[in-house]
Amino acid sequence: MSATLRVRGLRLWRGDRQILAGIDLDASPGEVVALMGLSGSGKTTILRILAGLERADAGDIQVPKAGMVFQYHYLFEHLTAMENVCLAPMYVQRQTRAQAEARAGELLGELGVGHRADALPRELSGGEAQRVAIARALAVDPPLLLLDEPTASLDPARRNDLGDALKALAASGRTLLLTSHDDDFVRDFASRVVILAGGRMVEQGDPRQVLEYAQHEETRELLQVERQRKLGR
Amino acid sequence: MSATLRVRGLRLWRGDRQILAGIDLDASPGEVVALMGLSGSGKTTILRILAGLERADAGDIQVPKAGMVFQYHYLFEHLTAMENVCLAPMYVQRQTRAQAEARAGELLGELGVGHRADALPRELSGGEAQRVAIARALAVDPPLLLLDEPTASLDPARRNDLGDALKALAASGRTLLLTSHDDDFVRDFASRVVILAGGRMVEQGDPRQVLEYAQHEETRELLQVERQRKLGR
Amino acid sequence: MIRLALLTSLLVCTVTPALGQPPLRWGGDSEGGAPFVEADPADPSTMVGFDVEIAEHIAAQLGRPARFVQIAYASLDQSARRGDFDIGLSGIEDSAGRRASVAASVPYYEFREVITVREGDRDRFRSLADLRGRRVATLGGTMAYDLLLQAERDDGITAVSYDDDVHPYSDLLLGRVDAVLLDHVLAERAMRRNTGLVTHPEAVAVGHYIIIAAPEQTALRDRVDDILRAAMRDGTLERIFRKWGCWNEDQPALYARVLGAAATDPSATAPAGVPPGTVGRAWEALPRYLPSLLSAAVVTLVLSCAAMLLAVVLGVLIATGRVYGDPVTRAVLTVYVEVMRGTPVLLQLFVIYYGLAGVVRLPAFIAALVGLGLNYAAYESEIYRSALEAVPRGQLEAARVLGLTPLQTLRLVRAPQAFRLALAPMTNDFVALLKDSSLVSVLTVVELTKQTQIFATNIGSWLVPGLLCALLYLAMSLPLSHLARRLEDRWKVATP
Amino acid sequence: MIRLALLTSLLVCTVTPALGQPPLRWGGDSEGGAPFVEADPADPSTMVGFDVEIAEHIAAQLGRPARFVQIAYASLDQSARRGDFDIGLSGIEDSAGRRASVAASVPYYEFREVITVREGDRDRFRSLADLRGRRVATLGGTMAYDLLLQAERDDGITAVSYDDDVHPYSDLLLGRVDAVLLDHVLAERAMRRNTGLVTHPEAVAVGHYIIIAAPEQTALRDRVDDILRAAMRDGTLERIFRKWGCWNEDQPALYARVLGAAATDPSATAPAGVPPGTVGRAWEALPRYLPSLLSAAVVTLVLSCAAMLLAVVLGVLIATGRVYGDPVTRAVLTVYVEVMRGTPVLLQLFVIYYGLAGVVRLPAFIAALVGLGLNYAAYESEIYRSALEAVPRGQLEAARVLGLTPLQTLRLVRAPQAFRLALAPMTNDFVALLKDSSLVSVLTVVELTKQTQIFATNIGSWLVPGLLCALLYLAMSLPLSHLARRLEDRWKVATP
Ligand SMILES: Nc1ncnc2c1ncn2[C@@H]1O[C@H](COP(=O)(O)OP(=O)(O)OP(=O)(O)O)[C@@H](O)[C@H]1O
Ligand SMILES: Nc1ncnc2c1ncn2[C@@H]1O[C@H](COP(=O)(O)OP(=O)(O)OP(=O)(O)O)[C@@H](O)[C@H]1O
Ligand SMILES: [Mg+2]
Ligand SMILES: [Mg+2]
Repeated sequence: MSATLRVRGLRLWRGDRQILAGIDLDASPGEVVALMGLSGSGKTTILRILAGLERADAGDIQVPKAGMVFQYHYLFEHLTAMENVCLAPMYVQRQTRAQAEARAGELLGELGVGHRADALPRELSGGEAQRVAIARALAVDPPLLLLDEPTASLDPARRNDLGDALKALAASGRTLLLTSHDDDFVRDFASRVVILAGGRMVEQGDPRQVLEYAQHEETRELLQVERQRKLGR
Repeated sequence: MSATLRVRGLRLWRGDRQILAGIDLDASPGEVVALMGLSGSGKTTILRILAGLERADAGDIQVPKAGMVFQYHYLFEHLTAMENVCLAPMYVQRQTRAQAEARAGELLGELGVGHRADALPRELSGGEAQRVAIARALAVDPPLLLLDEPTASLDPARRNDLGDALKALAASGRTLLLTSHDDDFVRDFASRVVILAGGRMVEQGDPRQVLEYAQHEETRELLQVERQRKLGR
Repeated sequence: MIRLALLTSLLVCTVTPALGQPPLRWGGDSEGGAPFVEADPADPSTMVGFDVEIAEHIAAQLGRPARFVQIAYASLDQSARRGDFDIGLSGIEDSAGRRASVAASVPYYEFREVITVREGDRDRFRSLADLRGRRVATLGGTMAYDLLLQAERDDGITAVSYDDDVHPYSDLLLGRVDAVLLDHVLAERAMRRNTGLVTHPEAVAVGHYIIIAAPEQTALRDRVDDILRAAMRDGTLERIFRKWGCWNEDQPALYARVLGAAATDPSATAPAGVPPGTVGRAWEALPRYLPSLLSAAVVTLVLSCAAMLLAVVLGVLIATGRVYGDPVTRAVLTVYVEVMRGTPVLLQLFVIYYGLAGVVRLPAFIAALVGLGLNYAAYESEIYRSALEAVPRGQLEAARVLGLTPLQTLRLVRAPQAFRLALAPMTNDFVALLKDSSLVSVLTVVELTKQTQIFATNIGSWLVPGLLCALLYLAMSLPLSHLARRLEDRWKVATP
Repeated sequence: MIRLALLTSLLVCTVTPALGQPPLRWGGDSEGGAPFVEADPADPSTMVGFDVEIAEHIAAQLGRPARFVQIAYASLDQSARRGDFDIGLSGIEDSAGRRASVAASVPYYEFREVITVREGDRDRFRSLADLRGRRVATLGGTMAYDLLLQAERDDGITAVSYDDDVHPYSDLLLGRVDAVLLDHVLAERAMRRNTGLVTHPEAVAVGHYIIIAAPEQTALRDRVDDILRAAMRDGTLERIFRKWGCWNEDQPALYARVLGAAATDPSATAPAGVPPGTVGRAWEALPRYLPSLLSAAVVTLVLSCAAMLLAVVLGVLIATGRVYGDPVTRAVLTVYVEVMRGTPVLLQLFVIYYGLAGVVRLPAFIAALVGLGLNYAAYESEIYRSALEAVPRGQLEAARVLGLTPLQTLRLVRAPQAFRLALAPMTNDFVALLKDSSLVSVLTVVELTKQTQIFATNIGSWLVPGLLCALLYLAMSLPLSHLARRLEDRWKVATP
């Protein structure tokens, strides 16, 4: 299976609300694609469908094996940070404990939570947990990585570290699809941005282009372009 | 008890890590104070201590009755959004169900989740849950409101709506203390920013002042000032 | 002087048999006692009684030595079928059911089922119909018990079954029952033993004693019939029954009927007073026992529900105390839980019913309810405590910062979420309690298991009563399991 | 002819008493049987036996009419203390314990405890020491049982206690036990009843029958002593015992000792063969019963642990099948759970032990283990299923996107988190199983409860055995509860 993602005509209803009204989406190795859209517009839902956790009502999906970072970290509550990161490498990839721990130590260190390796999830701060969850997903090194709001709990410094790490991953041939509410982050690190509204993709392209000169009413509303103008930013 | 917050010499260890190394903090009615700091710097811990959920090892605290919005929303899992918001007004403030629901409906509407009033927490998107949690805290209208990363899962539009709502609250005599990683939000809506680093307050003042012309090395690192310069923002 | 006659007959049976003839093994229950079969008090290795003399007379006529085999009364039919003995006689009652399962002789004695009451009730209670709403005792597994079960439906009495023929009469004197129905032989024995009782001479029904053999032993049975008929004609039976004080005017009439009837038609000698098949195979007995089993099941259900209610209420209180209480409260409650949970409930029931009798005399049902409730409360409280402690801390913190009191938090947030976790173990306990409630039969409460035992003892087989009992328990637990599963499914939606 | 003598003595006691004298209520157990006390088969309202004649002789000498009161053998002491009768005699054995709790007469009969074995073992088993590793039977609650308990420690035999004196001998013939120790009166009665047995004449120990009265009735006791001594002198006792075939050369020697001893020193007549206090108050009996109670507790513990292990393993499999299985598997497992949980475990034990006997003949212990295990598996599986389903969905989704197989997810993520929720209900069940395991005594497995019953029957009181039994159960369950609570506390840290 190639690492290329291809989605056509994805539709989903919840009760009588149509959440997804026909989504077309492509992503190739080397790309960092950012999904943006109002809260509740279906970003998480798309990622969950791609990860195989939810079924769409209609649509055509071609998706490589995907790893995922959840909006709420979902760390294994009974395991330490280190154990969380090592679990899949040891049991799915059959690495030795030593191998897995070495790599996990590296990842946790890169993301700035190496000093919390022995903490249980409930002993971690919000941002720490988020970063451990990212490390857990990176540890299995999947061809497609789905990240749901990975920057939500990160301070600007951690955000940039993460952005650099993701860019490097893409450069090494992985495909990355993430959601974010942070236009600065998207502008700095995404290779393409996709704007969702009303269950549809309304606009996509180079982040600088799309975010600075939003064409569509929905995009402008999402980004509060008028307000920002007004405030002189 | 006045709505004024006064904290002196707050200290806290966890094991042999000193999380808080002497925090002094004041906030008066009408203020929107934003706490900023690296992930893991102790912001959530301070709010939890002020809310009475955690005990400091040392320090002097004068705190009015406080409401709190958690970094992870902690909505009551067995109740709908509406019931979550109505619970405290009905049982703590002894409002009738009709009264409580009317006010809850207003709040949910203002925050843009009125259409999800009958959903259970697990049926809400991240941003929706966050907003319901904010509505729940606002419904009891406490003199001091603590908000832990209230903007984390919100899109720019919702973020501005929330900012406006908080400003209005402060104007009506409430004290607001929030944490955030979003310098834009802090700049736009906070009346004062407090920068934490190494368990201490390193800087505070008007957000535009502090965030644009950061004096301290830690603040500059937090805000990635050099990098932003380099990128020309 | 009667002993002399007995010795004579003993001599007869040990002297006459031809050498080399196999002994005639005859089965009877020496616990049945006089005047049927009983170990001779002067020489317990030999038996005395009219059935003994009849057996020995038959053996002598067959030219075989007699050898006694002790068989429990309730097992006589099965033992006959297994061939544990050649012929059985021990006051065995004639019935169509018995005739269908073993080879049965002609009747050799006719008895009357008679009602015994306290002297003061002599005029009030003359028939079963007079005893509506009253408790009437008898020996289980007899025709009399079948009659009482019929009377339960027809006359609205309550049948009480005993395992011996002494306690029905002693409990009658004590007022625990209001009448006893038993055959006149046993009734007369009791009248001699007790004063203050009176037996109405009228027969409620009439029955007969017969001799049984394995079903295939029809040839032997026919020889026995011939010998019995000869003994009726030549006065041997009369002599024996006179000796044991059991001769009366009913017997010549019976003998005339037996001698007159065609030897090839045993049904002509079937008992008169009882509808055919009343004592007999389990399935046939079922309709008669079903009402009492069903009402025993109701006792079980009501007792279990009430005890569970008590256990749940107490369990919630204990769990709350252990989660929210101060250290002293917690220690006390922990001790309660460990002691109640760790020691046998049977013992606790005894303490409550008998041990506390000096302080408070609880009725048996209440004692049973309280005992089971207090015991199960310990188990429930552990389930609730654990479930309460499993509710995520964030939920409690959210309640706290909203200003809910601990009690409100418990009621509105913690308990509802904990209940979901507690539901399956609770259902387990309720289902187990249904069965555990059978322990209260030690406090004289008759519930489903006890009633099943009575049924089984009376028909002499466990198969059908056991099956039925299991089905009834199942019928009680299934709706409960179903309800619990539906509740769980509903709540599953709320799992984050 | 003996009956004539009896009638004479009956006449004596009903004719001689002065009018207006209160009757002498004398207590005995007619179930004890001949030659002690037994209902007259010819007239069950009167009692016959040597104890009867002695009682009536005493009544006659006191100038009071005799009235018999039926008292269960095991309750004679308590009834004496309560004053249910004036004097009690029914083959009551002398012991220091008894002397301490009731007023006791001088001994009036000396018996020998003798060993009976199968004829083939006549030379192998001559003493208790020869019976090392063998099972030796006796009647519970007697001096013989105390001797056997001593021999358990001294000679390494196994004591087997029966509730009557018939089955020890029948089981001896069947090979279920290898010897019976009982007094020579009962042994002789048994020898007459059974062939193929042989009794060694040597006395293992010597004991005495006495008459008891309420502790405060010392005046009456002294009168009884005087009457007994006179009856020893004038040959009345000899005549009675000769009539009942119980006279032997031990008695004149006993009488000489009694008549020679100071009337004021009852201890001089204490039994010779038994150390003082061996039969007696419960606390004194405790040290002798403790070893067998402890080993019964070990049976309970081993059985419960093994059955719980089986239940846990099966329960995990069933729960897994119900959570992960296809609809058919789920339906089948649901039926299993509902049926096993919904029907009485007693019935299931019967089916496994007796019902399956045609297919596979399981040893009692294995059948008990399997029966309890299969039953509890149904309960455990419900607990696990519910706990598995309570694990937050996010945890499972995280495992799935990491590529863990369902089985790995179950093993590494779901089960560890579910176990925490299941721990308290599981502990409940284990503690309950400890007690429930007593049901297996129906399969002839002797565990703690059964052994307690034996103890209680033997000493005639439930108080101490019940207390001890409760303590032993508690001692088994407390460490378990403690462990479970510590595990829970450890895991509580991980609650989000
Ligand atoms: N289990 C569910 N049942 C019903 N509605 C649901 C369920 N899960 C999600 N929804 C609804 O579907 C819509 C899309 O949700 P989704 O989580 O994909 O939004 P999102 O774009 O990720 O929003 P956010 O930025 O707030 O995370 C929301 O309105 C949400 O309330
Ligand atoms: N229960 C606990 N046990 C041990 N350490 C803890 C515990 N809770 C928090 N900590 C540690 O205390 C430090 C401060 O945590 P806190 O949650 O206050 O950080 P924060 O500033 O809110 O970070 P973030 O921006 O990531 O939410 C972190 O390093 C965290 O790992
Ligand atoms: Mg989302
Ligand atoms: Mg935080």
